Amino acid sequence: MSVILETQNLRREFGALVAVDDVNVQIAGGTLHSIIGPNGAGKTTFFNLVSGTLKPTAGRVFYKGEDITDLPVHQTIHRGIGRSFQITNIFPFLTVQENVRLACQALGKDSFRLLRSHARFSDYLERSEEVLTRVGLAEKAYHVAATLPHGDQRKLELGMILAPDPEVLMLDEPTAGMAAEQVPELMDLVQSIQEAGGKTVVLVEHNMNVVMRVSDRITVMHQGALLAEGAPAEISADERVQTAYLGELYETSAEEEAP
Amino acid sequence: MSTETSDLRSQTSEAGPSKNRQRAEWLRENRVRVTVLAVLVFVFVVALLGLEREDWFETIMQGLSVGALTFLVVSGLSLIFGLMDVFNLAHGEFFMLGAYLGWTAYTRADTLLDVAIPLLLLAAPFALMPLWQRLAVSITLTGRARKATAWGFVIVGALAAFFTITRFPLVIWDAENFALTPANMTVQIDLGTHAPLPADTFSGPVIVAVLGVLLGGALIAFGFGTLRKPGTETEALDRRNYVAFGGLLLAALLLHLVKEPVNEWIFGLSTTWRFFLSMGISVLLVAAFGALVEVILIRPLYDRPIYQLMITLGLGFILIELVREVWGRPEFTMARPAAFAGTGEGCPGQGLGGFFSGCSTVEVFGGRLRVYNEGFVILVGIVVLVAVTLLLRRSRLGMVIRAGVEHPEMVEALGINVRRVFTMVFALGSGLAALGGVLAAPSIGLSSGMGAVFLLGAIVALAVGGLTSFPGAAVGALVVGLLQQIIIRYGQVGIPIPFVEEPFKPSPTVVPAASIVLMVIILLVLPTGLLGRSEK
Amino acid sequence: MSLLELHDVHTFIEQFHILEGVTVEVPQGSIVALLGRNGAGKTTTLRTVLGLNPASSGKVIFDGVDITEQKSFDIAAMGIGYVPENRQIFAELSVEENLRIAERNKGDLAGKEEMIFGLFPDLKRLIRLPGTNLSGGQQQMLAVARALVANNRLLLIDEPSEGLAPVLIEQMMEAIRALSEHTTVLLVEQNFIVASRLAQHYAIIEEGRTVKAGEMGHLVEDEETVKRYLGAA
Amino acid sequence: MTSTALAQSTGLSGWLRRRRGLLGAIALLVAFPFIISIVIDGQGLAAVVNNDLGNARFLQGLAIEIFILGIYAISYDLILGVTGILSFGHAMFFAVGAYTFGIMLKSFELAWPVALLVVLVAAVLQAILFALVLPRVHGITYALVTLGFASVFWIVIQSSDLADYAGAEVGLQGVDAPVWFLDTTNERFIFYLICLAIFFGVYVLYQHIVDSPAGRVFVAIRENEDRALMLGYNTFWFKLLVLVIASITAALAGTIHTLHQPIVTPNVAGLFWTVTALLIILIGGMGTITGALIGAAVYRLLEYYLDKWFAGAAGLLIGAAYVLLVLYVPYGIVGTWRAKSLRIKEGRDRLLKLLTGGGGKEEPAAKE
Repeated sequence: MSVILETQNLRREFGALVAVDDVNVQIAGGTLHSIIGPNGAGKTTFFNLVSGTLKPTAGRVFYKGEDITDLPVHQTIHRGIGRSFQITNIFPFLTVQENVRLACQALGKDSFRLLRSHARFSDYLERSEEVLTRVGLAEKAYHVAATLPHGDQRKLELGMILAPDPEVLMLDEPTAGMAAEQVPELMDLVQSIQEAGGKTVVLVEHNMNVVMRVSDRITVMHQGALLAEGAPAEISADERVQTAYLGELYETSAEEEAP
Repeated sequence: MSTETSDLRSQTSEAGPSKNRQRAEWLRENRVRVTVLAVLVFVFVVALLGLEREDWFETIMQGLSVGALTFLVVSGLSLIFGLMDVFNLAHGEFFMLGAYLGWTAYTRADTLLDVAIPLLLLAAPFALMPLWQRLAVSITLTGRARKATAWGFVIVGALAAFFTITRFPLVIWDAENFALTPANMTVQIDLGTHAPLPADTFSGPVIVAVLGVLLGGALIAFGFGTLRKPGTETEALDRRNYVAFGGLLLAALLLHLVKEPVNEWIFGLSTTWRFFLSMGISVLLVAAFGALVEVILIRPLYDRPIYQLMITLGLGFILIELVREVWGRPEFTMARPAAFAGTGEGCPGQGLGGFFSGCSTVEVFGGRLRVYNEGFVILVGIVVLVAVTLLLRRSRLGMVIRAGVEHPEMVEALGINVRRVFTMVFALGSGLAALGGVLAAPSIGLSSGMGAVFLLGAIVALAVGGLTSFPGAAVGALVVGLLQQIIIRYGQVGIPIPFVEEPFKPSPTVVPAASIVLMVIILLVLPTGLLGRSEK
Repeated sequence: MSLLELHDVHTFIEQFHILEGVTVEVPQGSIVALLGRNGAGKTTTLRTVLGLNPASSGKVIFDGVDITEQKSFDIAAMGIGYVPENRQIFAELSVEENLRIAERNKGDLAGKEEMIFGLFPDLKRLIRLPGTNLSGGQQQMLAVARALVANNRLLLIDEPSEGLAPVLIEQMMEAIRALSEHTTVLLVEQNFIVASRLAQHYAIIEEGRTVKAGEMGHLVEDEETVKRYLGAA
Repeated sequence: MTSTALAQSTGLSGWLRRRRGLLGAIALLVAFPFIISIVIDGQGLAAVVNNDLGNARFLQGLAIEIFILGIYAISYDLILGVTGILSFGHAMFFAVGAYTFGIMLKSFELAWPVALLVVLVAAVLQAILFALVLPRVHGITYALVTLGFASVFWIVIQSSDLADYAGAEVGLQGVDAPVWFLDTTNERFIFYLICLAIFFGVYVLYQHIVDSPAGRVFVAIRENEDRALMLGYNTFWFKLLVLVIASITAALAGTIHTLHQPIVTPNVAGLFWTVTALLIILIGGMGTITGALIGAAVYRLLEYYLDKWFAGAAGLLIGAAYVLLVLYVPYGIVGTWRAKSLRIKEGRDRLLKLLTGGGGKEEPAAKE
């Protein structure tokens, strides 16, 4: 598989704090690549750097060999990178369908049409219905988004990324706050989307179990730096990951420094 | 819901970056800021050096004077915005209200005393609010009917109060002539357009008027008590309520008894002391009014900031109309207190010591300065700057304010009633604006448009200095004051332009425009102003 | 006897229904850990107790008094200390002022100085520095210290270990354990190991609901539950 | 919702049916001067066409003022209510149209279509000026900057240097009607009809704009601009588009104002004129478009009658009404009415569900 997304020495500082510390990651096209790590590991910052919502202090991001580091956010979407947010980020007072329809319309050429009713652009309507069916929200298409239960809002968010049919989907904790029962369902959905469309999925997760089953490859971050990378089996066997992840690291280091 | 962007990894190394590196880093982060400040200082210095020496000295002092007045308005605006995120568009009108109240206290203290009596009586029943709330529980109506009944009580009470207040024994008021308010009449008598009235034009039993006003107040208070949602806990009715009620009644009675001697005493004072007295009265009254505004109008809208902006806009409009109703539309002036108005023998005074010569003007470095404008006003500005800075830096209230600017919720979580602090800050800001109003009145006169003019200057100063920064407010006010005076001065002497014979003379109308242009430029370069913190 | 009880608490933030039935009991003198995944509603639960995000229905009872509809500052003044997520140190204030602002009566700080500086000796050295100059770990200590200044009977501590270096986590745990001898603690903690070693009781929150609660000892043995809800182990 | 409405109505008859309220209003307003002439003035139908003095003529003038206010307010609603841009410089949009048109006619003696063209260019340029600062400043700071722009214009237009053109503090006076059908004094009824046509033309246009793909993006920007950006919309261009449309519309209102009023005072560039627009859309309901029209009518009539009945105290009463509106009816007339009808509809749906006894599972989980 060719590398579709790549970071070189990506670094981001907030004042004295180094949130992302010279991270090099290569993500192969058509795979489901997860980035995991405990709270405060810098996953979301890294994610924001790659998707262009934050600008790095140093380092570059490449998409299909092209340097996209300085590209404005709205253009990365046009290149085919869609991203979701850890905190639900939707248009709360618009209907579910309108949320997705806006996402469909974004990549068309009709957004500056002023005089025809949006309802006459049936392509977007059809596409949004298709997407809503895919994520299982078709029956709630005319509900106001804010009135949906939390789990459905996460699905809507996923739908909004799917709508323009991007090549790379970047998902930041898509299951945050969802019930344990719903998690496998959503992960299956993500996996099926990835496999059916041959898409690349970059998944940031906090919960290791969620990603073990569906990932092709896993990157582990800890304290802003890259800790390990490999196939799920390698990762779960890696002792450093286990300790870092489970928070036992402090015991060893405390012992080292304590005497 | 944690966002990892805010995670701060601890550093086990304690030494931290060295002083030099810190300074270098600070410079790097603030290079735009430093450059802008440098350019600004450079432009000012060049502009001033282009003038003759006596001109530039005068210009600086006049700039400081205007800056001091602007600062008084802008300091309140800045405190309020910094702490509560409320942009008070009525702040200029508080300034105006301060000037009008100050004028009344200065030239017509008797009217103020007169009006205070019925107002105290009207306020007294509100001290018994818990009682009204308890009584209101017996009204079993709910929903809209309850609201309508409540407002009905308020309206009936207001009518009763209105008709009895106009029957009140006022020294200066022709009770037959409702078209003119007492204040308006005093203005006209003062201007000589209305004949002075004989004392006590009132006829009829005082007791009716007193009871009528009390009844009116009680009905209004009861109405508001009814507006409260049934079922919510009522405040406790304790001794304090009765003490407050009795105190207000007693105060009204006392005031009535001592009115004559107090009047005599006030009018016996020199105008200088009367001026200081009126400053105090005006500040207190407007501060109390500000607190009332915060509680009634601003507080219900904390979660709707745009509406807050709109309501202060509407409030400003109301205040202008109110002033026009109460004091009349024509502009009038306020006499300078005697200490700053001396002329004749030995005047103008010479040198810095001349400020104490009792002359209205002094000559310093060949420039002619007005003692009131370029001496007293600047002095008050500096005193307020120092006082507020001390309040912010040294007192517990200041500590809470500084903390509240940053994390109001955390302050609340420490058990501090942030809302009450908000009210106090709003009152403080209003009082400072009123102080500015009284100070400005002797030099710019009184008109219902004076607030809007100063608000524009204050907004510019605030935006230039940084919206939430108190030192920024001072710097911004200074910049605006100096810029305005420099341009006015150049409007007189003209700017020599190479190869053009006639020097360019900016017309006075462009003065405010220039400061606005400066504001736009600075905001475009530094969206947070000269000293503002970057957005949270 | 329970010092704090939440009964079927529902909370909205703007139009979003965040808590949809949280029930938690915090026995006097114990440490209770709120567990659950990111976005489950743990932080909101603490904020609801303090009235920062008031509950729209349900009951919050502190020491036998219904505080559901009370104002935040009144609730806090009843003796609840709060260590928020992100610490919320007042950057403009010095360390000393950060502590002094938490005084409810004059002299609170003087009386507690020994205890506070005993727990966090670093702070004594930094007392004149403005809050903005502290490192993450020092800020966390200051945040905890600030909650100790007044005489609080209950501490709400949100993610004390987040973003801390291992040594500091250890120190923080020591501190929490020490102060829990005098006060009751309701703790939100992502790091299960930390939580399991500190707390005697737990409640798992998921999608804004309490799904499981009980004694920590049982949970540690119940690998299935830990794996299912917390994703660790 | 819109898609179902669309399904049942294509072609002319469908259009007529959907627009029956609007068509009825237009018909009523066309007939309005005649009705007044007959019922109140006791004059015949010819009196209206002959431009005779009387209530009919006076009320037409009042209606034209409402149309001007309505067009002006609708453009502000697009900026503030629909797109959520907090601009406090809207009076400038109006005043630039009013002054430019007047000065072009009077001082430069241009033909009126050319003058209109100049107004158009000026409107587009100032919209670009307002948009240029958008990427730098947001929220209240943007409000202050735009307030600054408008204040500079307000000051400049009053300066004595430009007195020959703009008439300094007095304002622009003596602009003669350039052509017979734009003559409000001698051909009041024709002018009334033209203003009526423009008014409803703008209204229908704006409804279409808000309903168009671009209009949906405007709403999206108001709801959550960051998200709109993350969907791939370059929101700057959309906001520029909004400002250009609103600027042209407001300038058009200013142009009619110049034709209708004997004097264009500098007040139309001042902060209070922006507040008027704000007040109107607040009365009508922000972001509803229709609200701007209803608000304009309510505002102007209220102002007129309060002035008539209470003379001096009118300003105070308007201010008080404004404050009460902000506190108690924040969604305005149309907004409150829509919310009510929505609740009524919801209730009806629930009732139907209860009666048919099915479909309970779609209800959000029962909350006891």
